[in-house]
Amino acid sequence: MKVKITFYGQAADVVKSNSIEWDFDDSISAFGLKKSIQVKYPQISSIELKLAVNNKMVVKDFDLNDCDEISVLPPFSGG
Amino acid sequence: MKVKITFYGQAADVVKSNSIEWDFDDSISAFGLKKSIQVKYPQISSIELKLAVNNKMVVKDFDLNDCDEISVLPPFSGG
Amino acid sequence: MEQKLRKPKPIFKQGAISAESIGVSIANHQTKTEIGAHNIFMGQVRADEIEGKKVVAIEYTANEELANEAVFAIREKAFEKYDLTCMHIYHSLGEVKVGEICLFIFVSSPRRNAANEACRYILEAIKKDAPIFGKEIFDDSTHQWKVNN
Amino acid sequence: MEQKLRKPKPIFKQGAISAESIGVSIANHQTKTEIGAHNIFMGQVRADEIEGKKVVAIEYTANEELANEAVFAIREKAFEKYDLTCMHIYHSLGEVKVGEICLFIFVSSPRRNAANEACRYILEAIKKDAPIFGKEIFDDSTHQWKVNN
Repeated sequence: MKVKITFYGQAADVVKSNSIEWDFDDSISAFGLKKSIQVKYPQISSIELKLAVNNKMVVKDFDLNDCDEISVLPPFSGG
Repeated sequence: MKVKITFYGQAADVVKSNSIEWDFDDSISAFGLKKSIQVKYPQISSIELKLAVNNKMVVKDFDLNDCDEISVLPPFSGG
Repeated sequence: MEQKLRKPKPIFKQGAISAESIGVSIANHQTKTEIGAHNIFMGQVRADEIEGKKVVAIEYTANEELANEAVFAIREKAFEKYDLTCMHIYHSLGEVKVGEICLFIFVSSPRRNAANEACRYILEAIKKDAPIFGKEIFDDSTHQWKVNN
Repeated sequence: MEQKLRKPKPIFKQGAISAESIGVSIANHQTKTEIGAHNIFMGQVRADEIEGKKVVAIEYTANEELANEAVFAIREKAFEKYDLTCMHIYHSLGEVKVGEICLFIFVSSPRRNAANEACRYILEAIKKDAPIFGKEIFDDSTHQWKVNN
């Protein structure tokens, strides 16, 4: 299963990438993915991150589906 | 002693005059004048009135001087 | 230290306050780079209906000198209470038709809370303390005196 | 009763929000004669100084779809909570220089309290819930990520 991960703001800055694709052999949950991202990119573990899946904010954990689009969102600072 | 009395807003409307001059033989206080106005123009006694003397709001009573200019102010309704 | 003599600025404009002049006023603040937040209040004449009659305009009169003094005092107090960069206050005199703007309060501050709170403070203080009188003119040419709540 | 399908309005403008467009927006409300009070908040990019370096601009990015949805939800909630006539919200994307306007919230209501409270509610909710990211650019071309408080 493949998901697309887009990094925003400071998260994109720190991982030096706006968008990546990841393949998984097994199913993975939203929070599981977040943990994997933090392991892969330890430099963002100091940033508080929120996730959105297919442009819905993740409020509780659930299993991801093939082709899901994940947004990795650092603290908002609009205005 | 002579004072000039200017009516504003609804007060001018009700007494049908913008400005009058009054002569007094004796000295009179600000609140005394207010009472005299209400006696002379009973139609404004239902309106809550504030006074200003020489463009200072009257907060406590004092004796008027010759040539004082009195403003008779109904409730404010700016904005 | 030399004390700057501060004098009341006249707040009154004859007739409505134009949207265009407000745009210009906003543009004039873009050189003040310590500002982070602007708050604007505008009062607009509302087509209220009372017993089948419709308000078509408000005619404002005032003791101008006293009102300018009162607003100046409000202004000074607002600068004392809140961290503000600048402040502009205009009120109409004479006739202002429904849909037109009769009061403009423009407060700028480094921070949003100060701007918002000061704007509100000034609005309430003007309604309470400035000797300005609004006469609501109805579509049948009768009138009633506006009451602030 | 037929339910009107409500769709998020795009809130983003490329670059700064012009004072002129704000003047036009105000003028457009003069036909809405049920309005008695307008409240406007404008965020302006401030020339903050941090460790001897000066902010010269903020560069905004966002998840636009998510941000439009978030602001739409805020908008709907504000209409539910307060008696409002209309509401306009714009936020900049890309570079906004110091002194320029990056956020515009314009709320109109029959009454002043609703306009003021709604404006403030919307401002706080946007800062909290809209996935928008501000990068403060310094005069030496370094940057830091803006943090909302």
